[in-house]
Parts: sequence; structure tokens; C-alpha cells
Amino acid sequence: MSSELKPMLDGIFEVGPPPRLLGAHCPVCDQKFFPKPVVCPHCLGEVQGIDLSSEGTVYSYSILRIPNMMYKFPQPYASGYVDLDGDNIRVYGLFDPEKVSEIEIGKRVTLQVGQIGIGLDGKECLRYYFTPQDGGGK
Amino acid sequence: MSSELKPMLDGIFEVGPPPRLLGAHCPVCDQKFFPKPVVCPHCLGEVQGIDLSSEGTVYSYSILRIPNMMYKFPQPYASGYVDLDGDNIRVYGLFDPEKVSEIEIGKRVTLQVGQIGIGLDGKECLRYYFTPQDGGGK
Amino acid sequence: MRSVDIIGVGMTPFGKHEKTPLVEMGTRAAIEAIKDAGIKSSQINIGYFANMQAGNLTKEFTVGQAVMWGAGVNKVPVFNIENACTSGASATTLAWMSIASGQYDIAIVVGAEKLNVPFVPLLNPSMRDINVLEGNVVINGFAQRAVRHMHSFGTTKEQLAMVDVKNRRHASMNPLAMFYKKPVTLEEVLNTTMMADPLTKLSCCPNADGAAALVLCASELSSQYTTKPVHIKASVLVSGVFDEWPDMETFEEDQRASRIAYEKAGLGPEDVSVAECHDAFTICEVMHTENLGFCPIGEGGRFVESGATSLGGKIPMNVSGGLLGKGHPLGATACAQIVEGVRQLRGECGDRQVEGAKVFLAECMGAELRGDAKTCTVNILQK
Amino acid sequence: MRSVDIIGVGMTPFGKHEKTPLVEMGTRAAIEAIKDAGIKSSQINIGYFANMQAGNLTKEFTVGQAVMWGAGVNKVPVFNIENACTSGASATTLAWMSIASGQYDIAIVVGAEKLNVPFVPLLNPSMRDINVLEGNVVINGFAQRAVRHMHSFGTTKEQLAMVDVKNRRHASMNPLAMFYKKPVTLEEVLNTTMMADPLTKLSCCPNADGAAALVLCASELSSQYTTKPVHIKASVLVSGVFDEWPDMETFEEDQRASRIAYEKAGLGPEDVSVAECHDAFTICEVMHTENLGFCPIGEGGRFVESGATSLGGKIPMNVSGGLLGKGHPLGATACAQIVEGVRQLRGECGDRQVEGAKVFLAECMGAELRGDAKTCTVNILQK
Ligand SMILES: [Zn+2]
Ligand SMILES: [Zn+2]
Repeated sequence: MSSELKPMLDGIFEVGPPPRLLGAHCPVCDQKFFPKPVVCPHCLGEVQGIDLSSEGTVYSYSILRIPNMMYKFPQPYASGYVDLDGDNIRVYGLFDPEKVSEIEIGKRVTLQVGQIGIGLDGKECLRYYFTPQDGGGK
Repeated sequence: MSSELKPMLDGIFEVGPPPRLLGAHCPVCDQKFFPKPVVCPHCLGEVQGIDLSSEGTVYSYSILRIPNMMYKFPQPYASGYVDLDGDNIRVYGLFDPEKVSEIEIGKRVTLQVGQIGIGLDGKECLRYYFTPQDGGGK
Repeated sequence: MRSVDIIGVGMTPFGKHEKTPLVEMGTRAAIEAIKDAGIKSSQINIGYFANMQAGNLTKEFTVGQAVMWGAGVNKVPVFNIENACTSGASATTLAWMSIASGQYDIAIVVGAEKLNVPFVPLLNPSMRDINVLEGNVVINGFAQRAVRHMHSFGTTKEQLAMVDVKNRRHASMNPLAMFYKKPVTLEEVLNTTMMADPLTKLSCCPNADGAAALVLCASELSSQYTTKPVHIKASVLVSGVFDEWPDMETFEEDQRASRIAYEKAGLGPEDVSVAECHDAFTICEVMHTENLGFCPIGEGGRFVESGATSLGGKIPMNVSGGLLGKGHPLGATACAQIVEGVRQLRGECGDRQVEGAKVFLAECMGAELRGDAKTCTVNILQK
Repeated sequence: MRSVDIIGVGMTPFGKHEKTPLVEMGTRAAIEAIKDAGIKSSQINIGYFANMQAGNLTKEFTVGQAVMWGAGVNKVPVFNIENACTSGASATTLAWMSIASGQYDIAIVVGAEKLNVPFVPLLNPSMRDINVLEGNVVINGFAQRAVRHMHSFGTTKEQLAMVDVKNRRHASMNPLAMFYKKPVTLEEVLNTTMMADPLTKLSCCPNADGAAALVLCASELSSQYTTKPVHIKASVLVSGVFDEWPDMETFEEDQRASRIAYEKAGLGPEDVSVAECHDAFTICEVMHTENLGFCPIGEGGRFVESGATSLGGKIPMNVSGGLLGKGHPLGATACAQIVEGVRQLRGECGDRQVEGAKVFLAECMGAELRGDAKTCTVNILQK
């Protein structure tokens, strides 16, 4: 992957390797967040940046078969919610565009970062996505 | 003026000659309107289409000296309010782009229609404007 | 709090009205509602205008004042309200509050939207939202719910499709619906283009232009103007939870908003004669039917299959045709639901009239944030 | 009607914040207001968000719910309000009504706007309005008023320019203003590019990004949270007349809104210690000063020249810097006026503090239709 490509938003993930979602933790409320909020919405206190788990389980997904030209996504593409291991947090994200047919509820997935589509500036950019782990499922 | 050009909006003026502003009159309230409203706003009754006077007196004006690219107006251009003779109605409109320096409060003006700028469809179109009458004023 | 009635309603046909400006559509609905109420425009004390996309699609702003003046309403306070698909119901809640509080006697609500313009972009809740940047356009969120609902409750794609068949049959009896006299079959719904599994093209409501309007009046005054007032028993708006654990199997916002509304109305789901809900996609109606209390959670698919939500059934849903059958002019949609409710309770709905309708419920839901609905409304009307 | 106080205020600096998203600006102002109020986010019962251009410029919709959740406000009703430049004051009027009616105890109002985006088009009230199609962009309407005012009352272009010199001097003392520490001279104002005679570039307020927020509370409860509540004596919104005979020499809306507000407050213009008005263009402030009753109609030009509206004068106007000195983030503007009022009445304004300020008035005006303002607001606050 080209090092010239930028994330679709700053402060959302580290490219790695290994790639990481940049979450946050409120020490007062002991709650994790993704993405990092301005403050903890529960106590308005400062939150601390943390890396979130890069593995999880598919909670639900969708496969969009019509064109999404807004950010030039591949056609079709899958996205949905993943329950991250040990983080007690359910995050939304893309799934591996090469493995759309393998996605199903309960599937184990791993975080990746790669070039998918374009960003707000109209240029190719990096997005995070979850790729199915080998074995089990389809 | 080319007969292929369309008014910037339908139902606002007749190209003529002579050009005419398409107003309306409520027979119940005995009030005139420009442009023609959906109904009379005072009694919600039907209004009747009428031609308005094509002569009047300048009430106020402005001269825009910066570009207005929205509809590709000439630079500079003048516009403002004209009290139409005998109609008890004050209408907003453009002034003759060729005679911007002649416009002043109290100036007698006559309605014209001609190509000025572009319309909502991006094509050159007709707009109404008031041109200063000879004699008097500047 | 004073009791508040709806004394007048108006609505343009929903559909493609390329030639009619947004302001004119709103004005025409307002004029009809004012005449239906038997009042003069100058008796209106306050106005609310609902719209979502005018700033984006036709670059029009502060539209309500122009709409209102076209119907003869000037000088009085006018507010422009945007709350996505619930804009019209949100405006209604504010109009209700204005009168219930005793500050104003008569209010007008107009919802209008013009979506059929050249070059309509894909409509989405926010270009800057992280989930939208990561690909979560509107239909994806509902496809994710459908996938989860089928997984957990055994709902079938045929049951989902039956929602559209039913609502298109209802719309075929509504002259104001985009699909008036245009029913569809189960096969047609299942066989149109797959948009996002299991949602086919006919599982999604179409964009439409249109407007709808309501005149609200303090109940103590409404007999001066009408012999058929409809009482607002509850007008509720809630926002989502937005925390770190979104649930795709239920609409928590529906449950919470309807619980508050039922309590305010002193009524329960068993009292509702006829309801409209936000059937933007077929899965939505299945879930709304459950989460508003009309059937148990998870039973929505089998409930529509049983015919319970059809005209003539236990709890007819979207007898107007819903968004699937009428079309979805965003700002007008939630007002149009209430227009249908008023006409059902007055017994004016002809072929699609629900016999003996006494209590009406309208639910609407709009925009997504972090897997929850940003906004959800429930209005309960009584004859 | 219950009495209502403002118990917390917050505001971001106004200026160019290209890197800060709209939602984050709103959230930051909200957090400051909540902390200033000494409450928890969960104590807020209802929220109003004011914005005008997000749907157009950044394609964001239903923004308020995201702004509120960033500050910990969820589940409760949230409404997105657009009323052009008066959006923030319109939202404040609704928040006031929510509490005054007894239905809610604590409300939050947030106004935010992001105008500094790539490729900002010329902002205008409506691409479809016949007068806009005929060339009447915003500045033209105010140049027409200036021309008429000079003709009828002998107002000079130097007097108009003095409004900017004064407000830039005020802004130079406000760390939150776009033009903090950047005063201008009369010659500079007169000699910048002529935009529309007699209005030069420096006669027009600049676009800005920013946000401002207010926490409102029932007066009977506010002592639980603060020792320095500011009372809302009147919160008034009116619409224009829009008839066939627009008057360019006066702001009839100002006269009508302030008459209602003074009557509700039991106060008159002579009681006002400090005021903010909608000085989008220099001529605006001259006319507002007259039409709010601070000087006779036609005397506004000579009144500013006399120093009466400067800090230290008889009725200091736009001590915050106004729109000319702070910048004009549309949806935030009218909230920021009220933030300044609260801080003046609390005595927190440092170098620009009006000594002994007891009564504050904020006027705002937005959008044009048929030669009248679509919307005009007057809020009166008392210590
Ligand atoms: Zn916390
Ligand atoms: Zn009439």
C-alpha cells in the first residue's frame, strides 16, 4: 500500500502494521469509545486515547449491490457491525471487498487498513476494514 | 432580441412588444399583486391576471460593483424598487445595464425586456428591466 | 396544559412535480388546510415549516415564511424545522406545545419537500459522519437490521416483501399516493433489482415531491370553527441513545417514544384502530409493528403474513399506502401521516376507510447516528 | 408562564476554523455552557440546535443530535432550527417557551455554523426567489436602504463607516472576535473595494466559523445551580409583512418586535444598558438603532457620529464587536449576541465591560422576502 495515501479521516486509525483503531477510555466512567469523543459524554471529563482490539465477531452486515459513487466504493461492498474482543464495544466498519461472500453473522474477523474509495478531498484514501479469518464459517 | 431566448421564469412578464409585467388583481380586496400569487393572500380567493403599468418612478436602487456569477449578471449592474404609475404597487427589478450611471431616486423609467445573464438552466435568458426616460434627471 | 385539536388538513398529491416550486407546493397544502379549518389566515398565531433538503437540492433557505405568506400568514412567528424524516412530526410537536402552553390559540404546520430536481445526489444523513465516510449509506443500516432480524427471529424475505405488496394495495386506493391504482405482486417485489440483501428496489420507498399541512387549535375554541375536531392525545419526540452498543434487532426509540405517548394518552396499543409508520424500507414496518406494541418482538414478519396489518385486519398499518406506496417527500412525510389519521378518524377515506376508526397512531423515525435513530416521533389522535 | 433564566453560556472563538468540523464546534460550545451552568448533561430535558448552511455547504443534516450527544445530551427531544441569521434567537425563543410553559425545566440551545469550506458559493436567501433571479443578492437590499436613508435623512457615507470603526474597536477588546486586536480607521473603511454603493468591503461583516451555546432553566430552580442567573424578560420572534409596498427607510419588523418585547418586559428603550444588533452591513446598525427606539427615525447616522453607541456612550451597541467585528457564523450569531449579554450583565467582559449594565437587548434579523425581513427577533435580559 502506498505510503502517500492518507486515512479518510485523521485520528480514526493507525495504518500500522499492525493497523489499530484509535479508541478512547474514560477512567472515571470506565467506558471505552470509538472514535475518540471530544470529552466523555457521560461525565464531560477528558478521555485517554487507547488502541482497540483488532479482532472481533460479526454482529450484522449488509451487502450494497448498487453503486455508491459518493466516495467511489467498490461494487458490491459489505459493511456492518463487529463486536471487538474484550472491549465491550460494537463498531461499524467495512468488510474486505475481496471476500464479500464470506461475511456472515458470527464470523471471526481481523482489522485491516487499505485503499478503498476516495476521501472528502476527492483523492484515493485509506479506510479500515475487517477481513474474515481462515477456518470456520463459509 | 432572439426569439429563442426564454424568460428567466415563466409567468412573470410578456416579452412584447410592448413588454408587460404580469400582475394580478383580487376583485374582493381590490388589491394588485406582482408577481401573480397562488391565491389572494388576504382572502385566499382567486386572483385575475392583469398587465401592470410599464412606467414608473425610481424609489431606491443599488449598484453592485462586484461580480454576481450566480446568474452571470453584467458588472456593475443596478437594481431596485420602482413605484408603478397608477397601480399602487412597488416592484423590484433590474435597471438598464447600459445606463447604470443615470439611475437616481425619482427618475422616471420605462419597462423593457432583454437578454441579461443566464437562467436556472444555465442558458442565456430574458429578464425585465427599467430604462431611464429621456429628459429630466441626469 | 390545554387540550389541542386538529381542525384542518390539506395535502398535495405525492409524486413527481418537476414544474411546481417547493414554495408553491407548501402554499397549496396550507391553503387547503386553512379552508378545511374554516378559519381566516389572519387568525393563525404561529407557524412551523418542515423541510429537510431545500438548502442542498434547490439552495432555498428560510422557506417557511414564503410558504406561509402565500397562504396569507404574515407577521406572526414562523420557524423552519429540520429533523430528517420526522421534520413534519417535530414541527407538529412544537405547534402542539405552543397551544397547549396557552401562549397561542391557532397554529399551522406545513411540511414540504422537492426531491425531483435535476442531478439528485445520493441522499445521506451526513457527509462528515465517520460511518457514512466508511460506507454506511441509509439503506445499509436497514439491510443490517433485516439480516439480523432474519437471523434471530426467522423472518423471511417473502414476509418482508409482503409489506410492500400490502402498502401498494393500500396506495392503489389513495388518489394522493404516487402509486394510486398501481398495486404490485409478491413476485414483482422479490424480483426487482437487489439493492442491499435482502432489500430489492421495490422494498425501498421512492423519492417524491409533495406537501401536507395541519391547522391546530385549542380544544376550547375548536367548536367555533369545525364540527369534526380530532384531538391530539400525545405528541412525542425522542432522540436516540447513541452509546457504544447499538442494537439492530429492535428500535429502542420506538419503544421509548410510544411508551411515553401511550402514557400521556391514557391508551395502549390495543386501543389503536389504525396506524401509520415510517416504512422507508419493508424491514422498517416489520420492526415498527413490534416495537410500537402491536405484536411481540420478533413476530413482525409473521404478523404481516397473517394479514393483521392489512386493511380489514386487527391493526391496519399504512392504509394511506405509507412511504412505500405514497412516496417519501421527506419534510412532508410525517405531516401526511397525520393528515391520513385525521381523515380516517373523520371517516373520509372512501375505499380505504378503516371502519369505526377511533384512535390513530403515527410513528416516524429519522436519520442514523452510531447505529441509532437520531429522532423518533409518536403522535396519537382520537376522534 | 414561568419565569426563565439563563444559567450557563459557552462560545468558541469566531474566525476561520477550517480544520474543526461543524459538529465539534457545536459540541465544544455546549460543553462550556453546561459546565458554566453547573449542571450535568443528563439534567437537560430538551435541546435546540441552530444552523443555516450545513445542508448546502457540507451536506450535513439533522446535526443537532450529534452536537448534543458530543456534550452528553441524548434521548431527550432535539430540534434543528433554521431561521437565517435569527436561527439562534429563534431556537432560544422555543427553548424559553418549553420552560415557561412548565413542560421542561432545563433546556440547551446551541448555534453553530461552518462557512469556511472550499468553494463557498455566494450565499443568498433563495435561488428560486423571483427577486434573487432578478439580481437582488443580499448586499443589494441593504445598499438600496442605504441609498434611501442618505436621500431622506441626510445620512453620510462617513457616518455609515463609523459603525464599522466603532465595532472593530469594540472587537479589538474581545478575544473571541475574529478581529481581536485589529481596529480599523475611517479612511480604511471608506477606501476598501466598493461592493455596492455606498457599502465598501469593510462595511460588510465577514463570513466566519463558530458556535455559541446557552443553558436555560426555570427561575424557580436556577438558584440550585448558579449564583448569577440572568433573567429572560422577553424572547420575541416576528415575521415580515411582505405586502406590495415595502419601505426601505425603516425596519417595521424591528419596531413591531421591540414593541412586543418592551411590553412583555415592562421596560422601554431608555432602560437598556447595552445592546447587540444585526450589523451585517453598517447601514443595518444605523437603522436598528432608530427602529429599536434608541434614537429618532432618521437620526441613526448622527447618533453613531455623536459617540452615543460607543462603549462609554449613552447606549453602547455591539460592544462584543457585532457581526462586523466578531464575524458572522450565521447559525451561531444570534446565540453569541445573547452570550455577550449574559457576560455583560454578569460583569465578566473585562476591557469592554459596560459599567453597571442592568438590562441587555439583542436584536437579530434574517433573510429578505419582497423587500421585508423574513424574520426578526428581540430578546431582553435583566440582571
Ligand atoms: Zn466519563
Ligand atoms: Zn382578496
